[in-house]
Amino acid sequence: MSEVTIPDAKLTRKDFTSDQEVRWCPGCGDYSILAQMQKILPELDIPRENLVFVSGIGCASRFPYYMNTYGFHTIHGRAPAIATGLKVSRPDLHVWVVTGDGDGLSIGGNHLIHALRRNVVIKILLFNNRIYGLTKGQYSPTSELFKVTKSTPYGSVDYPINPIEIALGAEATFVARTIDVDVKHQQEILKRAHEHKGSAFVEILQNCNVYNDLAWESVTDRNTKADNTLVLEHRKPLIFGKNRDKGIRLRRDMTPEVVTLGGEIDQSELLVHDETKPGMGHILSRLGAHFPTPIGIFRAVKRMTFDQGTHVQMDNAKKKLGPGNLEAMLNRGDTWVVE
Amino acid sequence: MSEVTIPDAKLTRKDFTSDQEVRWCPGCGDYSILAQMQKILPELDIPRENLVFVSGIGCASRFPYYMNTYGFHTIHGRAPAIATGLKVSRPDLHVWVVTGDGDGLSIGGNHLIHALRRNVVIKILLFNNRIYGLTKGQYSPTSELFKVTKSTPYGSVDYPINPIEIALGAEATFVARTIDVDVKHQQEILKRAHEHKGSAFVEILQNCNVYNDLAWESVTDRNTKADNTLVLEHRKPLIFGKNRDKGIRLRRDMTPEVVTLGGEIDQSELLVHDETKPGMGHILSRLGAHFPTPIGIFRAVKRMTFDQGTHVQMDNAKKKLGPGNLEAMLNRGDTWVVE
Amino acid sequence: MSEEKGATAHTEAPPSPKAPKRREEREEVVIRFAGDSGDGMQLAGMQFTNETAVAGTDVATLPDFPAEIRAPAGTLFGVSGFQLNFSSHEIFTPGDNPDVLVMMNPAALKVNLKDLKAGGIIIADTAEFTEPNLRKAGYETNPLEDGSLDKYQVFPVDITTMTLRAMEGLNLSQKVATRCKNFYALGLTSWLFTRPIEPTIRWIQNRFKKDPELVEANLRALKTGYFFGETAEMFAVQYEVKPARLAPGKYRNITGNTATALGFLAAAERAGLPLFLGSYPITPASDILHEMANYKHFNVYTFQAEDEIAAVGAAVGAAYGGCIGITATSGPGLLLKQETINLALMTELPLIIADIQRAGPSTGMPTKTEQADLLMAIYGRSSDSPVVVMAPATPGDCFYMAFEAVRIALKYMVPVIFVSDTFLANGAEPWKIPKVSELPRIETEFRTDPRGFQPYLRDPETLSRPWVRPGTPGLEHRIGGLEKEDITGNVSYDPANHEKMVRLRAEKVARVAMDIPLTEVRGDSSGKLLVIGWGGTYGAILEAVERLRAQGKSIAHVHLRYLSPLPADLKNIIPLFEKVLVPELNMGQLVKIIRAEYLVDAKGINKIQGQPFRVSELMEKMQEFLEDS
Amino acid sequence: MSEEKGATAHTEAPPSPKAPKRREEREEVVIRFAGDSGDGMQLAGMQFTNETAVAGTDVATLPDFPAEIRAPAGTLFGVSGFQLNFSSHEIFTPGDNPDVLVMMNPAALKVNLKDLKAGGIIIADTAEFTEPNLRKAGYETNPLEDGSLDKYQVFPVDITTMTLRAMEGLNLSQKVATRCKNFYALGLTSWLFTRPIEPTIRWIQNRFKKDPELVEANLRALKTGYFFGETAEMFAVQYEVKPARLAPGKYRNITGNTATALGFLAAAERAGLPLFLGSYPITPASDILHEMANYKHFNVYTFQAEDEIAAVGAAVGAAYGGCIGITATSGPGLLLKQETINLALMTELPLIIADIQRAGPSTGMPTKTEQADLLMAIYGRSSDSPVVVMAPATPGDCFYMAFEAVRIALKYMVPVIFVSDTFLANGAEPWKIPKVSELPRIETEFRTDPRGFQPYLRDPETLSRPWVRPGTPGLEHRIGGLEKEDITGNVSYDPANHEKMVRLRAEKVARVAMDIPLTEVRGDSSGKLLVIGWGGTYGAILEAVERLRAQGKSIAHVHLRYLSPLPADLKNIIPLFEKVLVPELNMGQLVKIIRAEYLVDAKGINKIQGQPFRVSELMEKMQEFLEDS
Ligand SMILES: Cc1ncc(C[n+]2csc(CCOP(=O)(O)OP(=O)(O)O)c2C)c(N)n1
Ligand SMILES: Cc1ncc(C[n+]2csc(CCOP(=O)(O)OP(=O)(O)O)c2C)c(N)n1
Ligand code: SF4
Ligand code: SF4
Ligand SMILES: [Mg+2]
Ligand SMILES: [Mg+2]
Repeated sequence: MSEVTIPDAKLTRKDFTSDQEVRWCPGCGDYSILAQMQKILPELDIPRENLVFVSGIGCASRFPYYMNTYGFHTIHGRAPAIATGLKVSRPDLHVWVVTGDGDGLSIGGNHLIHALRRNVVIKILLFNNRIYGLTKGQYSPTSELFKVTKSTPYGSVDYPINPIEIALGAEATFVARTIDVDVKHQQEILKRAHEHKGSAFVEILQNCNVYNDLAWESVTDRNTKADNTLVLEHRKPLIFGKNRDKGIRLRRDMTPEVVTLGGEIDQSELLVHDETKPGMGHILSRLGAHFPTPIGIFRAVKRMTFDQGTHVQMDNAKKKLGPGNLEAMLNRGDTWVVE
Repeated sequence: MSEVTIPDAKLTRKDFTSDQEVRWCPGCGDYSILAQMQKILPELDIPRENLVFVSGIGCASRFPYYMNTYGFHTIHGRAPAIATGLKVSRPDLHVWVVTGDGDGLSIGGNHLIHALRRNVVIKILLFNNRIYGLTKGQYSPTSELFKVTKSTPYGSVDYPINPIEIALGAEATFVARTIDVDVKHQQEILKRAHEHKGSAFVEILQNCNVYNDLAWESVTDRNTKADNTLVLEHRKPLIFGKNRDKGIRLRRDMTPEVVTLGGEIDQSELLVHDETKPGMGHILSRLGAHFPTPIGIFRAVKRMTFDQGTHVQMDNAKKKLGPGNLEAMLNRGDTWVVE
Repeated sequence: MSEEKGATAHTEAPPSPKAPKRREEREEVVIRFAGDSGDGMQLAGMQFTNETAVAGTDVATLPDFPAEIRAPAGTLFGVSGFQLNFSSHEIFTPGDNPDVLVMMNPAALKVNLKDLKAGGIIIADTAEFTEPNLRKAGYETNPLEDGSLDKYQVFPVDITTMTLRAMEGLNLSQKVATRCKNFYALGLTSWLFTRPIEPTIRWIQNRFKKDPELVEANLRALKTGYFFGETAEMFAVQYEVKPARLAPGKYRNITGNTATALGFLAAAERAGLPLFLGSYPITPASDILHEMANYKHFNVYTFQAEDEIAAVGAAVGAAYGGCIGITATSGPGLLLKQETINLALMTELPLIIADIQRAGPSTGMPTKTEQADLLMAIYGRSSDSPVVVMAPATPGDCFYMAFEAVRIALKYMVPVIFVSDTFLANGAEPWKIPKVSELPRIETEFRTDPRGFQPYLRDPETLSRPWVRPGTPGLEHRIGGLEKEDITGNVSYDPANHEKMVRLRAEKVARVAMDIPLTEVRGDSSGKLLVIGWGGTYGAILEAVERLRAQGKSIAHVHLRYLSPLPADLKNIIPLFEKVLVPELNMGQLVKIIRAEYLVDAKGINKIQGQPFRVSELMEKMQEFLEDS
Repeated sequence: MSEEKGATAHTEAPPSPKAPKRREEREEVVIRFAGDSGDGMQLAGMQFTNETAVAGTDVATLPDFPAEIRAPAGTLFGVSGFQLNFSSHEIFTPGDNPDVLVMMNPAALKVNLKDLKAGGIIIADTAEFTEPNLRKAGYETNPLEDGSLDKYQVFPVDITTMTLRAMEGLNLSQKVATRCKNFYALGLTSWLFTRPIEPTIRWIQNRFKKDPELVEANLRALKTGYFFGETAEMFAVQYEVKPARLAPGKYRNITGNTATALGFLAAAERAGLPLFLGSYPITPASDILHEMANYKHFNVYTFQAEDEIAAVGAAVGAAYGGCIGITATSGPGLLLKQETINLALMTELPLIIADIQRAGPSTGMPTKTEQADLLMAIYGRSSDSPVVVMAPATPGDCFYMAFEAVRIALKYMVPVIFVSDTFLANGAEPWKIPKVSELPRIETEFRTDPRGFQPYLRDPETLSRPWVRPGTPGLEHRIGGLEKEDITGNVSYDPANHEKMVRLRAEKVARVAMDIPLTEVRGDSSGKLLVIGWGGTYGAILEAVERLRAQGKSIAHVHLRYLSPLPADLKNIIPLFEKVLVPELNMGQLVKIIRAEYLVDAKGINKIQGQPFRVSELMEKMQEFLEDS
C-alpha cells in the first residue's frame, strides 16, 4: 500500500466541508474545532481520500459527518479500538479519532490508554466540555468535584480525571492541550499532532453553552485569559501573565511555585519547558488550582510505533518464510495418503 | 450499620484458611501472597466476617476461595466495580480486591482507574506475573516488549503498561509495590494498605513458574536482589545496594541518576523519598532500565473518599428533609381528587 | 420529573376565567405542540398535560423529539413535537391525529401538517414565517398566506413579538426573553381549551426560584398568551373538555420513568432495605437515574458509573451486600450488562435490570420508541441462562411492575429484567396514587443462623438460596461464576451436578409463573381472534379491539406483563380462539415465542418506525385478518 | 497445534517392529489417557492420535481437562484425560466407553474406572500408587492389589522409575526427568497397539530443537516404553488395528480450532485480501489466535486486544479498511461483542465472529463443551438485528464452514457468527487435505468508480451495499451506527425509512438461504422420526441413527450447518416425518426455533453436563421416542 500521489490543485477549506447540515447547538465550541480542522487540512498536502475521522458517540463524535473525508461514527467509547484496526491494517491512511470526555474517559478510558501505550499512529482529539452533552447534562469524569448536574443534584463526590495525567500515565508519546476558541494555538497543535510519528493525544477545552456554559471561562475570557494560561513552548522558560512578568520556578523540594519576574528573580531561574523530558509533563499536568492552566505540548517523544512493529514483523516473516503458500500450510505436519 | 464488636479470642492464621483445596500450580508465587495475607489478618483485629475478598478471573483471582472470610469470585476485569457497589453501601466491611495484570490492566483497566480516582475505600492487590496464567500463557499488558508467547510467536510489539504509573495517573491516594517472596516487606505493605483511609493500590511482583518463570529474577535472586531493589522509606534518602553504598540523586535538569556514596558524594545530596509529594511517585515509577526497581510506598496521601462523600450527602439529605416519607413522595407535585 | 420536587401542595379547583366568548364542549381533543428543539415544546406539552390532568380529564401523551440537543433553528430534522390527547372519558392513547397544531415555525408545520385532522386548528407563530425559515422548511410561498391551509382553521399569532413586548422593563437579553415564547404559546392554548394555568404558575415559581427575574418573565409570557386568547377577536370560540369519570381517588400526572423510579423506591421501602441504583446515562433511561438521585433521604444510593458494565457490577456488589441492586439502561447498554447478569444468575443474587427500549439496532434512532429488545432480554446471554422478564403496559403501570420486579428478584434470588420503552418512559398519564399501606409488604430475611447453613441449600417452595449479608458471623463463604455444587456452593465440574444446577436455575424461574396474577382476557372469553400484546402498545391495542368489538367483531385482547416465564394459564386461553394475532413494534419477537410455546399459527402486526401504533392502523390490520378467514 | 509448525515432511510407511508376541486384530479401540494436569496427558493423547492417523486408521478424540493449569498433584479435580477412538472403519465419535485406560495415578483411576468396558485393559503407573496418593483419591486400599480390579486386565508398570532410569547420564533435574513419563506411557501404548512412533520422534525433535538434552530425554522415554512392551513378559498380546478405507487422498490430522484458522486463511487467500484477526484470549478459542499468529507471511494481522470489545472493534475497523475482519471468542466474550456486531450490521460491513462455545453460564465450566450459545448468537443483540449464523459439524468441517463464513460475509456485507464448541475445537480427526485449486474463488470488488456512487445503493441480487476502501478518491463518505437513509446513507430519523431499512437488513440475511447447499437427509426421505441436529453432535447423532436404522427403525437425520437463515428446503422435509427430535447439548434452543418456524411438535434430547453425547444414550432416548407413539 503506497502513498497516493498528491493531487495537482491545492485543496481549500471548502473541499473539507461535507454536504451535511451541522447539528450542534448554536454557540457550541465544537464549531470552532471543526473550522480549525477544515482550515489546517489543506495545508498538510494530504489527498482528501486518505483522511479518515473515526469517532464514538456524543456531541463531539458527530464531527466526522461534517468532514468531507472518509468518516466512521462508531459506538460509545470504542473509537480508539476501531481506529487501531483500521490504521494498523492501512498504514497509508491518516486516522484521526474524535471523542468527548465521557466517550473517551468514561466508557472508553481503557481503549484510550491502550491505544496510547501501544503508540498506534492515530491522532486522538478529546473535546473536553466537562459534561455529557448528548445525553443532556450529566456530570462527566472531568467535571469538577461537587458538580451539580442532572444526575448529581446534590453535587458529585468523585475527583475528576485529569486527561493529561492519564495520557502521560499511559506513556503516550504526544500529549497536548489547546482551547476551542484559541484559533491559532489550536491550529498549531493540530498540525503538530499530525506531524508526530506515533499516537497523539490532544485535549481540547471546549465550551458546551447549553449544559456547562463557561466551564473554561478563566482561560477564554479576554480579561483573565493571559493571567490564567501558561503557553508551553519547547525549550522556553515558563512565563505567563498579561505583562509576561510571571513565571514558574521549581522549589528545592521539587514543588513548583509562581514567581514574579523583575526585582530579584530573573528568567534564568525559571523552569524551562522540554517536551522530551520524562518528568516535565507530570509536573505541568498537576500544577493545581493556584497556577495557570498550561496549554501546548506537554510531551512529544519518539518511540517505535505499533504499526511499525507489526509491519516489520510481517515483512521479516515474508522474507524469512517467503510469501505465504497456502498449499504448503494446509499440508503442514504429518500427512499420509489413502490410495 | 455499625462495627461488629471484636471477638474475645484472638484469631490465628488458621482461622483465615478455608476448607478448599488450593488449586494453584506447585511453586506458584500466589501461595506466598496467600500466606502473608493469612498471616497479617489476625493482627488487624477485624472480625473475620467483616472481611470480603472480591476478585475477577485469572489464577490470581482464585484467591478468595482460599480465605475463610466472605469472598466473591466475579467476572473478568470487573472486580473493582463490584467492590465499589459493595463498599459504598456497606461501609462496615473491609473490602479487598484481588486481580491480575490481565484482569486488572487489560480488560479491567478502566474500572481500576475509576475506582482509584474516586478513592473508594477498597484495597486492590494486583498480582503482576507479566503473563496470562489461567489462559495458558499469552502476553499481558505488563509483558516486556518483544515478549514471545503463545499469542506472539514473533514477539509482542506493544510497550508495557507500568501499573504504578497508571495508578498515579489516576491520582490514586495510595500506591505501592512489593514482591511475592519478600515476606516481611509484603506484610508491611499489606498492613499499610489496610490502614490507609482511601483506595489502596498494591502491585505485587509475582512469579508464574509455569508460563513466565523468573520474570522477576533480578529482584528475587539472592545474589542480585540487593543491587536491583530500591526500598522506599518515607522521608529517608534513596539508598540501595548490597553495601548500601548507592543512591539516587536528581540532576539539575530533573532527571535522576545513580551515584555511589562515599568519596565526594554523601547522603545529603540524595533524593529523599516523600510519600506525600506529588511529583515523587512519578520520578520513581519511571526510573527505567538502568536503575533499581523501587518497592514500597510510592504515594500515600489523604483525600475525601467516595464513600464518605456519599454518606455525608445522604446524612445531610436526611437531616434536611427528614427520613424519606414514601407517602409524601408519591404525592409530590400537583395532585387532584376524583370523588 | 425531578424538576417538580418541592411542590407538594394540593391543587385548588381550576379557576374560571371570565368567559365572554362562546364555549363549545368537546369530548376529546388531541393537540400537538411543535417547534425547534430549543423552543421548549416538550416543556409546554408537559405543562399542558399537567393542567388538563389537574382539571380532571384523562390524558395521554407522546413526546417526540430529535436526538440533537438543539439542532440549528428552522431545520426539518430539528423539529421537536409533543402530542397529547385529553378527554372527558377514559382514553388509552395519545391519539392518532391531532385536532390542533401549535406550530412555532414553518419547519414544524411542514413536518406535522400531514397528520392534522380535516378542519383542524393551526396556531402558528407568524414571526417565524420569514423568508429564510420558509426556505429551510422547503416552502416556496408562505403557507399562512398562500391559501394552502384553507381547509383548516388557521390562527396566525405573532407570538415572538408579543412575548418580547411583554418582557419590557425586565433586564433580559433578547435571547433569554425570546425563550419565554413557549409559555406564551402554552398560555394561549390553555385559554383556548379552558385549562387552568395555576399549576404552571406554581411550576414556574418553583423552577426558577433562584432567579426572580426569570419567574417574572415566564409568568408574563404565560399570562400574556392566556389573556391574548381572552381579548383577541380572532378567537370566537373557547373549548371545554369536562373532567373524566375516572375511578375515585387522588391523582397525579406521571411519566413511565418517574413511575418506574417510584416503584423501585416503594418496593425498597416495603422491603425495609436500602436501594442501590448503578447506572450509566443513556437515552431514554437517564431520567430514572436523575429521579432517584433525589431520593437520598430514603436509603437510596445512586451511582453514575464509568460505563454500563460497572453500573450493573456495582449493583451486583450492593446486592451481595444486602441492598436492592438495580441498574437502568437501554438496549445498547443491556447487551454490555449481560455477562454481569449471568454472574448474578450464577451466584443467585437478586438483581433488577430496567431496559428502556429505544429504536435500533446500534445507535439507531435513540429518542424513538421500539419494542425490539424482548428476545435479547430473554435469550441474550451466554449459555442457558433463564431470568425473569416483565414489561409494564402503561406509564402508571411502570410503578406496579417495577415494584413487582423487586418483589420477585428478592423472593427468588434471581435477576429480573424490566422492559419498558421510550413511549412509556416519556409518556404521561393521570395516575391514581396508591396508599402506601395498601402496597404489599415485601418479606425478606437475611440468613443469620450458622446452624446447618449451606450457601446453596434452597427454599423448597421458591428454590431460592439463602441471602447472607457479609458481616454475619459464622456464615463466611465464597461464591462466584464457576459452576457451583448443589447445596454446598463449592466449585464443581461434576457433569451431573452441572445438569442439575442448570435445571434448578430454570425451574426457579419457571416457578415464578405460579406467583403472578391470572391472565385477564378483555373481550369474549373465546371466539375468532385473540390479540396478544405486551408493553407500551397496550392502549392502542385495547382501543382498537374495543372499537372492533363495538362493531360486533369476535375479538379479545390479552396483554402480557410477564414474558418469561409466560403465565401458566395462557396455554388454556389460546386454544379458545381460532386465530392469534400479535401486534408488536418490532419484526416479530413475542410472536416467535408464542408459536414455539403453543404451536399456534400466530401472526404478527409489525411496525418498525420509531413510532407507536395508531389505533386506526391496528384496526385495519385486525379487520383484514378477521376477514381473511 | 502451533507447536507442530515446521514439520512438513511426508511420513514414510509405519515401521514393523519385530513381533514375537501374539498379534490380535481389533476393529476399533477406545483408549483413555489420564493423569495429573501436569502429567502431559493431552500431549500423549494427541501424539497417539497422530500416530494412528498416520497409520491410516480413522480416529476421533475427546480431550477433557480441568480449568486449573496444574492442579496440585494427585487430586481428583486435577485429573486431565484424553480419549481417542481409532478404527479400521469410518467412525464419527470418540467412543462411549474406553477399552483401555492408561492411568498415571490413583486419582485418574478413580475418576475414569466407571467408564471402562467390562474386561478392559488398565495400564497403571505403580510408582504413583503410594499411600498419600491413594488417600487423596479416596482409596482405602490399593486397587492394583486389593482384587477390586479383577474383572479387568491390569498391567501394573512402574513407569516413573523406569523413565527416571532411562535418563541416567543426562544432566537433568529429577523434576524435568520425571516429566518425560508421558512419553514412556505413550511408547508403551504405541507398542501395545502397534502404532508407529516415528511421527512422535519427529515431533520431539522439532519441538525441543533448541534443547538437544530434552530431545534425547523424551526420545529415551518414548523408546524405553516402546521396548518395554516388546520385551516384558507381562504383555502376551499385541493388538493391531488395520487402516480404514477412507476416501482416497492425502490426509492429515486436524483439530477444529486449527481447521477454523486454516479455513479463514484459505478464504482470505482465495479472496486475495489481507486478513485481520482481533482477539482476546479465552478458553477454548485462544488457539485460533495462537495458530493465526504464525501466519504473518500471509497477509494476516493478529491483534491481541485489551478486551473482547476492542478485539471486535479492531476487526470492524480493519473490515472498514478493506481487510477480512475476524474475531474469535467464547460465550462470555460474545456477549461483550454484540454492540459492535450491531455496528457492523448497521454499517453493513463484513465481519466474522467465531464463538467457540463452552459450558456456562457465567464462567461456568470453562474447559467443558456445550451448545448453549445458539439463541444468543441469533437473538442476543439490541433491537431487530439479524445476522447469519452457521455451525460446523466436525473438526474437519470447521475448515469449510470458516471458509463459508468469510464468503457469505463478503458477498452480503453482513456479520456472520460461526458457532463451534469445545468438543470440535479440541477434538481431532483425519482430514482429507483439499487442493487449493479446488477451493472456490471468493470474488470481491471494492467500489472505485465515483460515478453514481451512493454508500447504501444495493446490489439487486444480494442487497449488499458497495464496499469502499478509504483512500479511494472521489468516494469520500460517512457511515455510522445511527439509522441510515436508504441509498444515500445519510442519517435519517424518517419513520418509513427506518422500517424499510430494518426490513432490508432482514431480507439480506434471508436471501442467504438461497445461496447454501440443499439439506441432506441421511436415512429414509420420509418416515416416522426425523432427528435434527446441529454443531458438534453430528458424529454421535449420525452413529445413533445409523445403528437404529440398521435395526430396521424408520428414522432419518438432518444436520443443520446453517442456523440463520435456516435452509429453505427444510420446510419441505419436516412434514415428511411423523415426529421430530432435536438432540442438543443445552436446555433446548434449536428446538424452539424449529417449533416456532414449522409449527411442528418437535421434542428435544438434552444433555447439559459439559460432555458430548454418548451414542448409547442417544439411541436409548430415540428408541423411547419411537416407541412412544
Ligand atoms: C453503550 C452506550 N451507553 C451510553 C450511551 C449514551 N451516551 C451517548 S453520548 C454519551 C456521553 C456523551 O458525553 P461526551 O463523551 O462528553 O460527549 P459530549 O456530548 O459532551 O460531546 C452517553 C452517555 C450510548 N450511546 N451508548
Ligand atoms: C470476558 C472474559 N474474557 C476472557 C476470559 C479468559 N481469561 C480468563 S483469565 C484471563 C487472563 C488472566 O491473566 P491475569 O489477569 O494476568 O491472571 P493470572 O492468571 O496471570 O493470575 C483471561 C483472558 C474470561 N474468563 N472472560
Ligand atoms: S449540548 Fe453542548 S456540547 Fe452538545 S452540541 Fe449543544 S452546546 Fe455543543
Ligand atoms: S499458571 Fe502460573 S500464575 Fe497460574 S497457578 Fe500456575 S504458576 Fe501460578
Ligand atoms: Mg463532554
Ligand atoms: Mg497475570
